[in-house]
Amino acid sequence: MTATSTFFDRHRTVLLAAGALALLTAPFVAYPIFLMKLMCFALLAASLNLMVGYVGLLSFGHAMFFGSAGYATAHAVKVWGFDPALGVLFGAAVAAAIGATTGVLAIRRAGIAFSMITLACAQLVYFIALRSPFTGGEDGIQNVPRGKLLGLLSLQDNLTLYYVVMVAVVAAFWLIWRVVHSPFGQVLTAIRDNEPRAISLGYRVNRYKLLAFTLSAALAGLAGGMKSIVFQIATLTDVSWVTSGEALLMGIVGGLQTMLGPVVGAMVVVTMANQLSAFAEAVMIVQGTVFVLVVMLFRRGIVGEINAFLARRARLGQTPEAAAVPPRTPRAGAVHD
Amino acid sequence: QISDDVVRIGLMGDLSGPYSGNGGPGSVLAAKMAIEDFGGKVNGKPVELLTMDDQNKPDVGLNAARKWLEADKVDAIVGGSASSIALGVQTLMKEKQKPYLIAGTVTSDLTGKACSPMAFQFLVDTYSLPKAGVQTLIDKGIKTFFFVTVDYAFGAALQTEATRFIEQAGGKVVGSVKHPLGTTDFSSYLLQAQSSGAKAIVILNAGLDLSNSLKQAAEFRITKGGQSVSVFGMTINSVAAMGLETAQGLNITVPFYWDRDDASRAWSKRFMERNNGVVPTYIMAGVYSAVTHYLKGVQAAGSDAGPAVVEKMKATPVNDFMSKDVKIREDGQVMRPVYPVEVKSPAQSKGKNDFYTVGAAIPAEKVFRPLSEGGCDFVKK
Amino acid sequence: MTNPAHATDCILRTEGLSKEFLGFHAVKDVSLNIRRHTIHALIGPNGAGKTTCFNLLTTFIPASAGRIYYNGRDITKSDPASVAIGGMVRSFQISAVFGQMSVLDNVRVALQRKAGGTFAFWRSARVLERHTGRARELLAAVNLEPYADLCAADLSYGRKRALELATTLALEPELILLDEPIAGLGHEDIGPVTRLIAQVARDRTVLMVEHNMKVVAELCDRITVLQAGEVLAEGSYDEVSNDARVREAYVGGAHA
Amino acid sequence: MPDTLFGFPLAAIAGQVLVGMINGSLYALMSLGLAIIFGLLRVVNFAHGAQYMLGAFVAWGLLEYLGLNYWWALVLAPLVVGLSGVALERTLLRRLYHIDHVYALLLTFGFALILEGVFRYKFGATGQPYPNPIAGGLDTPMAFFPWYRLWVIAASMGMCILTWFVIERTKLGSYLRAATENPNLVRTFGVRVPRMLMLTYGLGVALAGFSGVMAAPIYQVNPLMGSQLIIVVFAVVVIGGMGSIVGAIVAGFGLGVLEGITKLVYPDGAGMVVFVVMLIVLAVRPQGLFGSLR
Amino acid sequence: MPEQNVPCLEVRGLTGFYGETQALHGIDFVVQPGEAVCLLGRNGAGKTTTLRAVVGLLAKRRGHIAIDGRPTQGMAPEDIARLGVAYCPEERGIFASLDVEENLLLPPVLMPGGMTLEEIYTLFPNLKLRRKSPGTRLSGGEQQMLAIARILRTGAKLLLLDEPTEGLAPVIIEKIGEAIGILRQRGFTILMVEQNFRFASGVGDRFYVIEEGRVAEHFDRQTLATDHARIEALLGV
Ligand SMILES: Nc1ncnc2c1ncn2[C@@H]1O[C@H](COP(=O)(O)OP(=O)(O)OP(=O)(O)O)[C@@H](O)[C@H]1O
Ligand SMILES: Nc1ncnc2c1ncn2[C@@H]1O[C@H](COP(=O)(O)OP(=O)(O)OP(=O)(O)O)[C@@H](O)[C@H]1O
Ligand SMILES: [Mg+2]
Ligand SMILES: [Mg+2]
Repeated sequence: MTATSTFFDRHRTVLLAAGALALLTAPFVAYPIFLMKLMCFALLAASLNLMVGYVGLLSFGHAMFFGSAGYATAHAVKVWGFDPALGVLFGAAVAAAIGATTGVLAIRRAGIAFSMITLACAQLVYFIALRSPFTGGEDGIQNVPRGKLLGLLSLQDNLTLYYVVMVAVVAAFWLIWRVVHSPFGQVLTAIRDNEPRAISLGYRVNRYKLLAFTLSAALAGLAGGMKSIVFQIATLTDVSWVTSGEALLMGIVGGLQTMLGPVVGAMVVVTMANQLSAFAEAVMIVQGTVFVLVVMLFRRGIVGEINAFLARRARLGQTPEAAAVPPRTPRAGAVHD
Repeated sequence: QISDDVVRIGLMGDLSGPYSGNGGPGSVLAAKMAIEDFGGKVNGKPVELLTMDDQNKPDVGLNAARKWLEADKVDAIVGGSASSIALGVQTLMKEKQKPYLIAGTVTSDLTGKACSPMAFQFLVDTYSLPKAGVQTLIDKGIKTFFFVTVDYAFGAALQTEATRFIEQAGGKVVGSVKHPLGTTDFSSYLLQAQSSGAKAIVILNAGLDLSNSLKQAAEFRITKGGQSVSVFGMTINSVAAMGLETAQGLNITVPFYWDRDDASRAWSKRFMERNNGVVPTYIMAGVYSAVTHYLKGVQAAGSDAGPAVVEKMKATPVNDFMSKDVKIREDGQVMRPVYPVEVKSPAQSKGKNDFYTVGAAIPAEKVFRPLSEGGCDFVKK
Repeated sequence: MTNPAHATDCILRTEGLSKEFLGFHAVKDVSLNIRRHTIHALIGPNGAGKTTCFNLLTTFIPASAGRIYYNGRDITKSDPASVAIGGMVRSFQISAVFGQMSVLDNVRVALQRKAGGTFAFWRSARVLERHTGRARELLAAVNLEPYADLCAADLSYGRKRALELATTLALEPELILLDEPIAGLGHEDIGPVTRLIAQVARDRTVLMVEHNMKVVAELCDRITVLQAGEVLAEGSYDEVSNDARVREAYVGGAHA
Repeated sequence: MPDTLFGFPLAAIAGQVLVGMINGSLYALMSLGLAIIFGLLRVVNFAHGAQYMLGAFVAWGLLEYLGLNYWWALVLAPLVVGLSGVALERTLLRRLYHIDHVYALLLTFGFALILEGVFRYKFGATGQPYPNPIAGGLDTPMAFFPWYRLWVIAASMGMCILTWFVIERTKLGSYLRAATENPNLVRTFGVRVPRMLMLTYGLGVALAGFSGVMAAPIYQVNPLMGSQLIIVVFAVVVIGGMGSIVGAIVAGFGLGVLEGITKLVYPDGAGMVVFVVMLIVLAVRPQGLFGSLR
Repeated sequence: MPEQNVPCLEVRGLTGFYGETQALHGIDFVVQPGEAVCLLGRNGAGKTTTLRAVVGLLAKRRGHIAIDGRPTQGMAPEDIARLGVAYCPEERGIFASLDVEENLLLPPVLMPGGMTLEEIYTLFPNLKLRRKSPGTRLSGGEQQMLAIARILRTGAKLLLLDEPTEGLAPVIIEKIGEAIGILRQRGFTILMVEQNFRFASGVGDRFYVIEEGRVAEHFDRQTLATDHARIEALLGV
C-alpha cells in the first residue's frame, strides 16, 4: 500500500493511545464547554466531509440538519420532557428525515446545482425556523434542561456531560470511518470519479448518493442535537448559511478526504473564533485570511499536507526504484488513521 | 475580600453589527474611562475590563456570559445586548448571584416579569420610550397609527406597549408591518404604511435600520399626504448617520444629550477626544454611569460578592455627570429624568454635532412604569 | 422467456428503433437481431448512429420510437443500471475509468457489484480482498498486471482502454457492448486484445462497434452496416465487404 | 378606474412594482456580473457582495475626501473596483483555475470576509450617508416616484444591454466560453487566455462596483450592504441559469418585482419567495430558466 | 520565410515530467520544413507527451526545443502558437459550449495560407451537415474531424497531429490522407503521432520510434521499402 499508510500503521497503537489520553484529560486543561463545542463542530464538519470529500457533492446547506436537529432536541427535551439521549436521537432522526426529503431533490443534480439546491433548502428551513412559533424566532429555545441521561446520570455537571458527549462523538467518528472504508464507501468513490461508468456497471447511483446524504444529515443532526443540550439553547445561528460555510471552512482547513481533517479544522476555526470573539470584524479578517492562505498555500488542508509530507519523506527514504513510484497514489489508499 | 484579587467587569453588546453605533466600541471606551476615572483600582485591587461582541445572537452572547462566569471569574456584566440575549443573561446572572448592569437593552421585562434582584436598568426601556412618544403625538391630535417594526423581541415589545398607550388615549392602530433585522430596502414597507392612510407612521427599529428607513421615507415623500413619520427611541449616532436634512423635526426623548449642561459637555469633550470626535450616545454615557456606580458599590461593600454590592448600590444614589442624586428603585430601575428633544434643521444647527433642541426635564415618575404595574415577583407589594 | 426461440436464438432484438435529436434523425427504424454466442459488429461511417444505438440499447437515452427486447423481455423503458444488472454491459467510446482509484480497485468495484452487498456501509472494506485474485487475473489478460497499483488516471490512453475492457469483463455479462475497443491501442496490443475478445465471446455474446476492418474480419460472425442512421446492409464479412454500397459509403477504395 | 386590485390599493401595487424594479435593477446588475464571471471563468465569485460594497465606499470616499460628485463616482468607482478585481485575479485567483472550482469560491469568500472586516474596522457598521444626486421626483396621483430611482432603473437596463452585447455578440465571447472549458487548448491556438480571463473578471467586478455606486444614495453606504444582498443574488443567478447573461437580467428584474409584490401580499414570505422559486425552477428545469445543459 | 537549412522543429535532449514521474528521458529529432514526420511507439511510450512539450503544455520540460530556429524554453503556449504551430490533441478537445461552426472558427488565423471554411466543409461534409449542433454532441469520429479541421484554418505552418485517424471510418482515413497531401503541397510541415502504421507509412517521410521516453529507432520511407520485414518486426505489426 502507500507509504503514508505504513507510517500510520507503524504508529497506530501509539497514536490511538495518545489520542485517547488527550480526550480523557482535556477537560482538566481546558474549559469543558469549549471542548464540547469543538467536538460538536468537528462532527458537523466530518459529516459534511463525508459528502464533499467522499461523494464529491458540495453541500452548502448542512446547517439545516445541524440547526433543525438542535431545535428538535431542545423542543423534545424541554417541552415533551424527553430523556436527553432520546432527545438527541430524535434530533438526529429529524435531520435524517429532512436529509432524505431534500436529498431526493438535490442528488439528482451534481456540481454547483447541487450546492445551490442544498442552499435553497437550507434557506427555506431557516425561514421556517424564523417563523415557526415553537422555535422562538430570534430568541431561540432558551433554558433547555440537560436532564438525566437514561434517568440515572445527571448531566448538570460539565465534566460528566463532557464524557458522555465524547463517547458519542468518538462513536460517530468510528461510524464515518467505517462508512468510508466499507464496500459502500468504495462504490461512492467510484461514482464520484465517473458516474456514467458506474451506471454502466449496474450501480443505481442515486440510491447510493441518497443513502450517503441521509447518513451525513443524521450525523450532522447528532452534532446539532448534542450542541443544544450542551449549551441549553437552540437558535437561528445554527440553521443559518454562515454555519454551513463555517463547517465547510473547517473541512477545508483541516483537509478534505481525511479522517482527522475536520477535527483539526474545527479546532482551528473554533479556537480562532473564541480568541477573537470580542471583535467580530477581527474574526472576519482572520477567518478570511485563513481561507485565502489555505486555498493558496495548503490546499490539502493541515492534515492533508502533513500526510503528503510524510508520504514524501517516506518515499525519499526508500530505495531509488521504490522512490520512482508515481506520487499520485490511488485515492482509496490515501485515507488514513 | 475581592475574589481572586481582581474585579473583573465584562462588557457585552453588539460591537460590530447593525446596532454597534448605538453602543458598541463607544461603550467600551466609556467603560474604560469610568475605570480610569475611578483610579483603575478599587480597595487596592485592580479592575479589569473584558469585552465581548455578542453579534446580536443569543447563543453567542449566552455562551460568552456562561464562560465569563464559569471559567473567567467575571464579577459583573455591563450589558447593552439585544433583548433576547439580555433576558437569557439576566437568568444566568440571577442563578450565579452576580450584578447585571443594563445600559442599552430596552425591554421592560427586565424590570418586570423577568426581573432579578441582581439587575439594574440604568437607562430607558420599552415602557418609557413609547410612553413619552405616544403622549407627544396624541397631544398633537393624531388618532391613527401605523407601525413599521423590526421583527425582534425589541420591536415587538415596543409595539405592544405603544399600542396599549394609544388605545388608552383613544387612538387607533390601523396596521403594522414587520421587517427583518438588517433590512436595506424599507420603501415597500413605507409605501404600505402610506397607503394605510394612518396619520402617524411610527418606525420602531434602531441603528442602521432606523437611518435607512427614515432616509427612504424622506426620499419617497411619505409625508406628502399630511402623514407624519415618528420614532420613539433613537440614539444620536442615527441622526449623524442620516443627516439633519432627513432627521429634522423628529421629536424623541433621551436620558442624556452631550450639549445639555456643563457637566455633560465636559465629559463628552473628553470622550470625543478619544473617539475620533464622534459624540457619545446616551447608551455610552449610561455605561459610564453604570460602571462608576458599580465600582462605588464594591468600594462601599468592601467586597465583590454580588448580593453585598447590589445592596450597597441600591442604597446609594447615583451621582455623575449625567445623574444628580438619582435613586435606584427596588426593581433595579434607575429613576433618572428624561429630556424631550427635537432634531434641529440644518439651518438651526451651529456645528458638526449640534443636533438637538432640548426641552425641560420630565421627572422619572412620569415616564417609567409604576412599580405596581411591572409584575416583578420579588418586589414587596 | 415465453418464446423459446428468443431465449436460445436471439439474445437482443430491436424493432424499428429510432432516435431523433431536435429534428435530426440519428437512428432511423433500426431492427437488429443479435444471436446468442456470436460476435456481431456494427459498422458504418462516422456519425452513422452506432454509438447512439448503444446508448439506446443500454437505455442511457430514451428511444423516440421502437422497442428493444433483451432475452425476450421488453426493456425499452428500463434504466441503465437495471440493464447492466440484467447482464448487458457496455464500454464507452471515449475511455471511461475511475481515475482516482487504483487499477486494481477499478476492476474490484465491478466484481463487487456482481457479488452484491454494496450498500453495506457498516462492513469493512476488507471483504473486498476476496475479489483480488480474480481482479489480477483479469488485469493479466489485458497486460495490465504490472500497473495494478497505479492510479488509473495516470495510465496512458491505450492502457485506459484496456482497463475498461477488463472492468467490463469482470461483470461476466451475458451480452457485452464494446464501443471501439481497439481504437487507441498500440499494434502490439491489438493481437492480444482481439484474442481476448474472441476468448470471452466463447460463452457469451458480443456486440461491437469497430473501425478496424482487419479486426472485424477476424472476429465477427455477423455484421450490420449503418449509414445515416439506417441499416444499409447486413451479413457476413464477405457479403458485406463485397457490397458496392458499403464499399462506397464506408470502406473506400484502398480497402477494396 | 377602480382604486384597488384583489383588495390591495392600486397605489400600493404601483409603488411595490416600482420598488421591485429598483431592487430588480440591482439584482440584475449584480447577477449579470456574477453570471459573466461564472459563465466564463467558472468561478463562483463570493466576493461580489464585498466588491459592490467597495464600489459604494469608493463613491463615498471620492465625495468625502476629494469632493468628486456622484457622476464622477459613476465612472471612477467601477474603474477602481475593476482594477482591484484585476489585481486579485492576477495575484491569486488565476492560480486556481486548473483545480476544482470550489477553491476559487473559497478564495473569493475569504477575500470578501477580509474586505468586509477591514471596512467594518475602519468605518464601523452604522454606515455613511450619501446624498441623493437627483432630488425630487415624479408626482403621480398613485405614488411619488423619486427621479433617482427611475434613473437607477434606466441606467441598469442600459448597462445590462451593453454588457450582453459585448459578451454574446463579439468573438471575445466564444474565446471566453472555450477558455473556460479547456484553457490550455485555447492557449495553443495562440489566444492570450490569461489576459482575457483577467479582463473578464475585472469587467464582472466593475459591474458590482457600478451597482454599488447606484445603490449608495438609496441605502446607507455600509460594510454589510453586500453580504445582505449576495445570497439572494446567487439564487437569482441560479434561477436565470448559471452563466446565462439573458437569464441573469430577466430573472433579476422578474424576481425583484415578484419580491416587491410578495411584500405587499404576504410580507412574511418576502424573504423566502426567491428561494421557493429557485427550488421550483431547479426541480423542473435544473439548468435554470435560460441556462443550457452541458 | 525561414532559411533553407534551419529545421522547422528541432528537439534535443528533451526530458519531461508529470509531477515527479519522468515521462521523457531525452528525445532528439528534427523536422525539416515541408516534411511529414511520424512518431511511432507503444502505448505509454511518451509520444503524446512529446507533442505536449513542443506546444508548451507540459510545464516541466527541459532540453532544447526550437521552432524555425527560435528556442521556446520558458515560453507560454500562446506565444509558441504564434510562431506558427497548431496542435490537434488525442482527446480531441471539442468545446461543448460552442456549436460546430463556432468550434471551427475559434482558433484565430495566425498566418495567411490556411484553408477556408468552404474548403473544410468540402473535405468533411459531415461537419457542414451538423454545423449548428453543439460540439460535443457529434459522434466520436465527427469530433475527430472537427478537431483536425479546426487547425487547418489557422495557417500555422507546423501541424502537430496526435493520432488523427483514431476512430475514423476507412473512407474518412483516406480523406485525411488526401488532406495531408494537399497541406504538404501548400508547404505545411507535419509532425504526427500514429498507431495506424498502414496509414502512417502512406503519408510519412521519416519515422521515429519512441520507447520509454527515448528515440529508439529512426528510418525513412526508403528504408521502409527496402527493409520492410525488419521494421514490421520491430513494430510488431
Ligand atoms: N497526466 C499524467 N500524469 C502522470 N503520468 C502521466 C500522465 N499522462 C501520461 N502519463 C504517463 O506518461 C507516460 C507517457 O504517456 P503518453 O501519454 O505520452 O504516452 P503515448 O505514447 O502517447 O501513449 P498512447 O499511445 O497510449 O497515447 C506513460 O507512462 C503515462 O502513464
Ligand atoms: N445528444 C445528441 N444531440 C444531437 N445530435 C446527436 C446527439 N448524439 C449524437 N448526435 C448525432 O447523431 C449522429 C450519430 O452519432 P453517433 O455518435 O451515434 O455516431 P457513430 O456512428 O457512433 O459515429 P463514430 O463512428 O464517429 O463514433 C451524429 O451525426 C451526431 O452528431
Ligand atoms: Mg461512435
Ligand atoms: Mg498518446
